Amino acid sequence: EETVKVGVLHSLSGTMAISETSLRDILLFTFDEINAAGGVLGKKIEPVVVDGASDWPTFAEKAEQLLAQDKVSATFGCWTSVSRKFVLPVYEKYNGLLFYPVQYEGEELSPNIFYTAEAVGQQAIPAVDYLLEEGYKKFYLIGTDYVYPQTTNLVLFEYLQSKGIKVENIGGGLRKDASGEVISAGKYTPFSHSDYQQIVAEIKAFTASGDACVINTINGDSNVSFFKEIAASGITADDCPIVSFSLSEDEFRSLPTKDLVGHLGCWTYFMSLDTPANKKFVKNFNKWLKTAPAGVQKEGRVTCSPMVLSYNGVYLWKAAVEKAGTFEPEAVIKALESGISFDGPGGTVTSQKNHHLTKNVYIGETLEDGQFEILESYDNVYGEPFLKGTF
Amino acid sequence: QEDATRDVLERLALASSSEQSAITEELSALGDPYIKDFVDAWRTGEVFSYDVSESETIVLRKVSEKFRRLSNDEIFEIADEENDENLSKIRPSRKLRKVLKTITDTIDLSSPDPRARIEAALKLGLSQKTDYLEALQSKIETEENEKVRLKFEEAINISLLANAEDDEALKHSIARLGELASLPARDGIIGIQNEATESGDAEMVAICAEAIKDIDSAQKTIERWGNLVRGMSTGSVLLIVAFGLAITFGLMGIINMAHGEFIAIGGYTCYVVQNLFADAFGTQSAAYQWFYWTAIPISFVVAGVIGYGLEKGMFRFLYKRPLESLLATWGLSMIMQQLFRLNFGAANVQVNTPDVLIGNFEVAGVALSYTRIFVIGFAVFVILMTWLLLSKTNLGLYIRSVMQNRNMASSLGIPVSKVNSLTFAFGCGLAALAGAALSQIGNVGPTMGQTYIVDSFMVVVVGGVGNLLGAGLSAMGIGTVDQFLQPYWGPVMGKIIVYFVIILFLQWKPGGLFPTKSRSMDD
Amino acid sequence: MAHIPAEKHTPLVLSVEGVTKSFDGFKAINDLNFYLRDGELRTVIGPNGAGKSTFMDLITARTKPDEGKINFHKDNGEDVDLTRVREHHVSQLGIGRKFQNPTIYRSHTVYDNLKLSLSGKRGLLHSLFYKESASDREKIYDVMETIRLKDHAHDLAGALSHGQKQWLEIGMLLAQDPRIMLVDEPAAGMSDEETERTGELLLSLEGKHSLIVIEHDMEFVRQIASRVTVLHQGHVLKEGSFDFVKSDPQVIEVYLGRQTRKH
Amino acid sequence: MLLSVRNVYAGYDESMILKGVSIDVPEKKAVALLGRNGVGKTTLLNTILGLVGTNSGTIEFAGDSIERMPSDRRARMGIGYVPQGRDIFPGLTVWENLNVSLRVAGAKGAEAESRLQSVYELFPVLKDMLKRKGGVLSGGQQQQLAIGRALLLKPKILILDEPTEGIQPSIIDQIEDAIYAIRKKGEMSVILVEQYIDFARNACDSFYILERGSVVQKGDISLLDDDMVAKYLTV
Amino acid sequence: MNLFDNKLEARGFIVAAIVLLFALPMLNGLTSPDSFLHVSSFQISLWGKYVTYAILAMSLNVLWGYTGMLCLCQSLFFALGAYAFGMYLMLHVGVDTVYNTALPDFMDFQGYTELPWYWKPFESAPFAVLAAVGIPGIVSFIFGVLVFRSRIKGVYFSIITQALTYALMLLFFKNNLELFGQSFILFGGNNGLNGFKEIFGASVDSASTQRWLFIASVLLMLTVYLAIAWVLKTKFGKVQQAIRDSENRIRFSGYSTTTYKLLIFTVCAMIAGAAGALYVPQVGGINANEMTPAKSLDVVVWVAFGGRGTKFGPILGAVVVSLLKSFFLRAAPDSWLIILGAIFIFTVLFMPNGLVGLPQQLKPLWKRIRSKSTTSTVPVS
Ligand SMILES: Nc1ncnc2c1ncn2[C@@H]1O[C@H](COP(=O)(O)OP(=O)(O)OP(=O)(O)O)[C@@H](O)[C@H]1O
Ligand SMILES: Nc1ncnc2c1ncn2[C@@H]1O[C@H](COP(=O)(O)OP(=O)(O)OP(=O)(O)O)[C@@H](O)[C@H]1O
Ligand SMILES: NC(N)=O
Ligand SMILES: [Mg+2]
Ligand SMILES: [Mg+2]
Repeated sequence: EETVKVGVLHSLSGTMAISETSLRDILLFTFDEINAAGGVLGKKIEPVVVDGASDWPTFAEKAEQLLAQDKVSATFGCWTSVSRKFVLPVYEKYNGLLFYPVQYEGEELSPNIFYTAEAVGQQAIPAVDYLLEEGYKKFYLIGTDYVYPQTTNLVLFEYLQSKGIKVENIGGGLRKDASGEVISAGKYTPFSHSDYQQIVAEIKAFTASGDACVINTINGDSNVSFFKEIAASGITADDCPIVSFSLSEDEFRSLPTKDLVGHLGCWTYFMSLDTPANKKFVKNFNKWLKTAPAGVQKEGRVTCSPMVLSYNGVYLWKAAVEKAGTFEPEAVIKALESGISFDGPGGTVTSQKNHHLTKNVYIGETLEDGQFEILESYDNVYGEPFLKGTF
Repeated sequence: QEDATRDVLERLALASSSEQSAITEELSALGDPYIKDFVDAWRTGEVFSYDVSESETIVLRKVSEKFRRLSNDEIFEIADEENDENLSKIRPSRKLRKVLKTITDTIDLSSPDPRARIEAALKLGLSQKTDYLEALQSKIETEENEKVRLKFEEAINISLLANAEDDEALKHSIARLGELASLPARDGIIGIQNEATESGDAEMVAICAEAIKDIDSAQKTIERWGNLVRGMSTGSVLLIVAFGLAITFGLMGIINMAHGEFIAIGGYTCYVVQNLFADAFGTQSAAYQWFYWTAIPISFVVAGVIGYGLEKGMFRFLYKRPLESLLATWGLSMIMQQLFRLNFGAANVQVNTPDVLIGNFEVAGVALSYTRIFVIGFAVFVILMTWLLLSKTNLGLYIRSVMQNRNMASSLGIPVSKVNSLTFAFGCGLAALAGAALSQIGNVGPTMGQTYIVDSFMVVVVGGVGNLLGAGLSAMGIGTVDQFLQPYWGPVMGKIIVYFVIILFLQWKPGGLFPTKSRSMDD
Repeated sequence: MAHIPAEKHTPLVLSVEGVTKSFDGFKAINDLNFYLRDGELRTVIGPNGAGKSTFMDLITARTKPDEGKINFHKDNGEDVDLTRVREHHVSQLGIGRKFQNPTIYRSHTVYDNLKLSLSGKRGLLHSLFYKESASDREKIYDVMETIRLKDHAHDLAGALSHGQKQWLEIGMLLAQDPRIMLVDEPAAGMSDEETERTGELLLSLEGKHSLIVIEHDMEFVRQIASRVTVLHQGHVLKEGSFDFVKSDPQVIEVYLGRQTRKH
Repeated sequence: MLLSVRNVYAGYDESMILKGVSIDVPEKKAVALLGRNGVGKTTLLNTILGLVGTNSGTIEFAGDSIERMPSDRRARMGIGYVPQGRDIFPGLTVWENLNVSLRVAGAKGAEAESRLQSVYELFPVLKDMLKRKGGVLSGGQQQQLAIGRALLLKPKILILDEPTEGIQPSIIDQIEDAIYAIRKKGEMSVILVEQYIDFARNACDSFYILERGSVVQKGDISLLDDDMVAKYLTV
Repeated sequence: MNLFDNKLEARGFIVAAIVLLFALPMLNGLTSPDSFLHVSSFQISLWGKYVTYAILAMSLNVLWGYTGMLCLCQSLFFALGAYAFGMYLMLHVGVDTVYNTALPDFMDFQGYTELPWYWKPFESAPFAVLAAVGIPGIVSFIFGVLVFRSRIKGVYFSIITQALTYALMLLFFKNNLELFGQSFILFGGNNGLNGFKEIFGASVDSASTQRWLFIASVLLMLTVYLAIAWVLKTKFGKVQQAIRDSENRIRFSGYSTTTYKLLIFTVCAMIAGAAGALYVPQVGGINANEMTPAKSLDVVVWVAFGGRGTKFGPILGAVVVSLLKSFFLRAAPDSWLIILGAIFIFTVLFMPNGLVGLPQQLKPLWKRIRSKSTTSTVPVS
């Protein structure tokens, strides 16, 4: 039987395994689903799974191996921006095709990558709009010290000012270059930072006079320490909501959700979306888990935006391949650029010429069971990677 | 009265959002403490609507695993909670919650808990609404607790910042807020100062500046004490992690690269025990609250037994080749990490905080959470336990002799291999205790231990390898320096500076605080 | 008590003046004065814990004194304060030492142990570009002959017996050929006959080198000693000829005891 | 026979040091083990203790065959060892060094006190230094500590590897007296390795001479004459 | 002076040199991709990377294996070299089509329009090459003076070097350094430096560039090997080993161990830096992840696995562990950690001298098998 090889390039070990393993799982599910329905152009998808091991040179090496040795037609992978930056030249060199599913800072456009991910305009901006509407006047910015939070916060810094928020009401600190221009806004901690006592004390002081909220771009396991400290300090969602951009249902599995009740999230998909498409998707995934291969965790699983964007990526690729009539990346990219739609679990997504997707954006409030209650939605938001300097 | 309240609440819970505002008016008139109780339950998902029939829907409240009807507290049997089509969880909308919050805050002004009174007063003051100002002014008359009175006064004055009758009153309020060192008032005063600057009211500007200065200087003091307290808490985390290392590494000379994984064993043990308790007693039961206290000794034993086995099966062969133990433990660490992933999933798992550890303790503006206080106490306990073991028991004496000279110890009749196994097991047990403690302040996952390892190694060397008292002092020192640097340099630069300070410290004391004295040539 | 020796045949090489050293309040060396002449062989005895080894530690800069001066008088008349230099510098000045417990380079061969000890430059470049000369080799073989480890020339020093290690360390001292030799208990672990040979060896070095020898073996001390210093509680208790100190009642009390052992 | 070593072969890694050594130590007797540097005396003692493994041969102690036992069991059966090079525990205080023996021997209360007293009598300096770390003692003090520590065990057999090394003359005399007294009272057997022939002569009942890993002479101590010394113990 | 211990080593060296310097590059450049003899560019750059790892391992081995200093910051020096050269590469990416600026993208993100002064020198290739060796050299020298002068050694040395790595890692993860109220842009933070285009005017990605980089790496490795072999034969090598055995003692023989250690430490750091400089264009990027303490421990593991204190062991260790890891990352993505971990433990327990010790270790076994087979043919008399 004829097959078509696709690559799965995620970290299954190391620090990023916490997040990325779920994406491997959903991809395997998607391939099985497509294969059961007859495959793509009559060929079954044969995934080649490699472990990027949370190590960026390894990502580059494995990407090259997928392209040079396995000759995969497309790759689905990467979580961190740095891993994407490391594999980008490889995809350009071999003229391959990579689907990237995780919210990111933008400011990039490779002809060989499709960003199914949320751009800043599809997450941070709508979330801030919502908070402004709710009447919040003070914004504390905190994040992990790397490019996604830094860039996002810089964009938000400009955006908030354009909305009339005074600089002194943007918390977390500013850094200026020699010419006095702000080059970084917000408070930053390194990856895996675990001691938030000091920062939470600062936030508490910041919120003392009310009407304050926190924009959280902390990534990874630091969130646990952060929210435990927040909860212990007595800051509640009613006093000061925290809106997080890197916490989805999947991360909630390891967080004390009781402490997070009422805090906010913003994504282009929530598991709690009450649509037939989503219901079916969740049901099928759960069914698949029962027969999933060894290594896939079977209990207590949820779905979340990065997973769904991975899922969408595969279906968009399938549609594009079918439209192009070939697996050749170049033709597939052309097809995608022409605008292909897919009715995914989070609503319809449409590929854009600029390699991003138009999709619905939702604001949600955390519930104690680790789900979001949807408070607001914005339909068909255009994916724009270059926002900095536009406000 | 409560019946009336319940009735209103039931209507509110079932009302559509457009009807709700009218009902909340009713509710605020009632002012019954039960409202607060119910609103909390409502917010945290313990309230359900139930369709008794096509036309009749009632509200149920889940109280310790049982459904009770809101209107009359009758127990209502629900056979299959999961799949009952008539049952659905309801929750207040964000908007409604905000409204309810002010209602409950007003109620809280009469709460028996002084802390609740204080918080409510400040909230209401910050809202700067005249209705609440009146409520506050009437309450302050009857308030007996001096501390609470001050807070009420603060709240009133904050409210007056917007509602003062004339400039004189306003100035008075500002000055008073300065005296009270009211941080919540700071933004408001700044606002007034800005306006005054624009309108050229120099006196007002000066009064504001004075008040802000007072507030800031009080805040500085709080910060300094806060740093000290937080430093101790940071230090005790390092210490707990370091103690296991001080045993396996400081005493036994085994560079145990898998120490972090033994910490994770502690974390995962808590997780497993928590789940067992949840299965056996249900998460709402009183017995469930005991899961954590049960898990602590179990984690020690589990890691100890695993450590014992590993020593017997592996490290035993490596004492003559201590450097090789690095490679072996590295391999072990890789294996254990992946086994955690395969067993518990790659994602971190969640260990709950027992109710007694929820919340914080505040003295003079310096707050420390109960979990942190627990960790400090736990660190003291671990030090004591280790110290007692090493200095007061036969085993302790044997451990120290074996670690100094294996051959000689055995020539004197000390059962060396048993002592080795027990020591290693003890070190692993301590690591797991650290993991159990960390589960309360951080995450539990395959790599949870790694975060602390580098810092803990520093604690061990700054203290003097093999010196427990030194480890204690250095942990506190490092923690405190770290917390004092953070406000000025931020968490990252603060940490970097701590490392360089340590390097410089070792310049001065290359063997740590308490170096091992020896005249021997080869150390 | 100590005094500059009356006979002024040779100049001083070492003067230790008013040196005190305490450890955690315990005075191991207490106001010690000590002078050594060029070419002199001085024997130091004293009870266990009298401070003899500590005295050598002070001279070799292994330990810094709390008080006092230790001056090394170079040939050119210059003085070097040994309390202000580092160990390797002391050695380079020409002060060599055999330690009480044999300390050798365990994973080097006997040959290499001696090679590393050979007198000469110690710099980085020197050791990178050092070429073993015939005379160096000859010297090493001579030493090995003397210490009777020729058969073990290419054995690892770590695998020698205790006595052999003692010998090797003496050999290292010989190879280094220093101006002052500090010899801490050379005869320990040696048979009577070997002890005597060691004594002869040391005597043969007298004149060419200045030596300070610590020993507890009275027979050996008698053999080599012209001048004996007795240390007690970090201070010079007696100094003089062997017979003089041997019959001193104080020395007998604190050190020699009943002296029933006949040889 | 309290201890009998039969035809033992032992050594390190590749080199065989002991080549068929047999020695016997009767109850309550002191045996001198003599020989030049490097003939294998220490190796033999280490073999008896189990610190060096045997390749072949048997070692019997108090009727049990012990050559496969771990060292600590041998020690607890009643072998006390004072190794060459004074292996005290440098990081433990003098008191702790001594206490290790008392704990192992299970000596408590008055019994412990009396054992300690006899050690302090022999080595008064130890009593003054109980709080000091073993590692900072002078060489001779360490040696005294090592002997004291072994005596506290009250072993059936005391093995001494050049115990007089580094010790001041007056105390050597006392050690000699002590061994003499032990023998007299029949408290324990002794194996003594010595270079000091006179000391060995005074302290022991019989002797063995080792040469290149084999026993070449043995007998009653009175048979150890100057000829024999000249032949086997000088170079 | 003969640099090699025996004929086998000499022959092995020459064969390795010919294969690595000529045969492999030729099979890559001169055969058609379809030929079964063809060595793909992917393989060349992969092996080029392993060779730089091997050099890194060799430098650690000099410190740990021969001088007894278990240095846990060796990959820091490697990364510093990589960063220094990476900065040069970063400044030669040309004008980006997306941003229309020649500045590195992370500078553009943060609104920089001009290259900061401390980046400027790295536009020059010779300077960058010098810096790749010199910066690790300077850092290690300063750190070494502090550490060795105060006689920090043993585990203290290991841990303090780990702290240095960790501190600099934290620094390099930062995007900006705030000093004196001003912000200085650093080296790309978590994203690090990547997306290179040109090296000395040639395309980084082209097969021929990769080939030349491979050859340069191999040359460096062979040179370092010879240098180590030479030093081991000198008195310097003996002093080095004496420091390992008893540093305190050799001071009394007149050697200034501080100076010796400082030189060794600095030179090893420079070697690591040079390896890092060769690594970065072959991998395509560098970020602070290469400075995590775990990376330095990886190097320790390579050395221990291959055989500490042997000339060939570190090379073998680095290459074999990397190969195994690379293989299992794909073949067993879910369980490679377990497999590799088990291999390490097996090695420790059953191969005390590491991989290089294996033949020696198997010799008696081989002899026994052979003697058994011979005795069985000889009738018992
Ligand atoms: N570092 C130290 N700390 C504490 N006490 C010390 C230290 N070094 C030496 N001492 C003490 O100083 C005294 C002198 O020791 P030293 O080794 O100099 O004696 P010694 O004369 O050489 O004795 P021996 O004849 O036994 O070798 C001893 O009591 C010893 O315990
Ligand atoms: N650890 C070791 N490894 C290899 N060989 C050793 C080792 N220890 C001792 N030897 C060798 O074994 C032989 C006997 O050594 P041993 O220590 O038993 O001698 P000894 O009779 O006690 O000598 P001494 O009187 O000098 O103490 C010596 O030749 C020595 O080189
Ligand atoms: N793109 C991110 N979240 O790194
Ligand atoms: Mg001494
Ligand atoms: Mg011996």
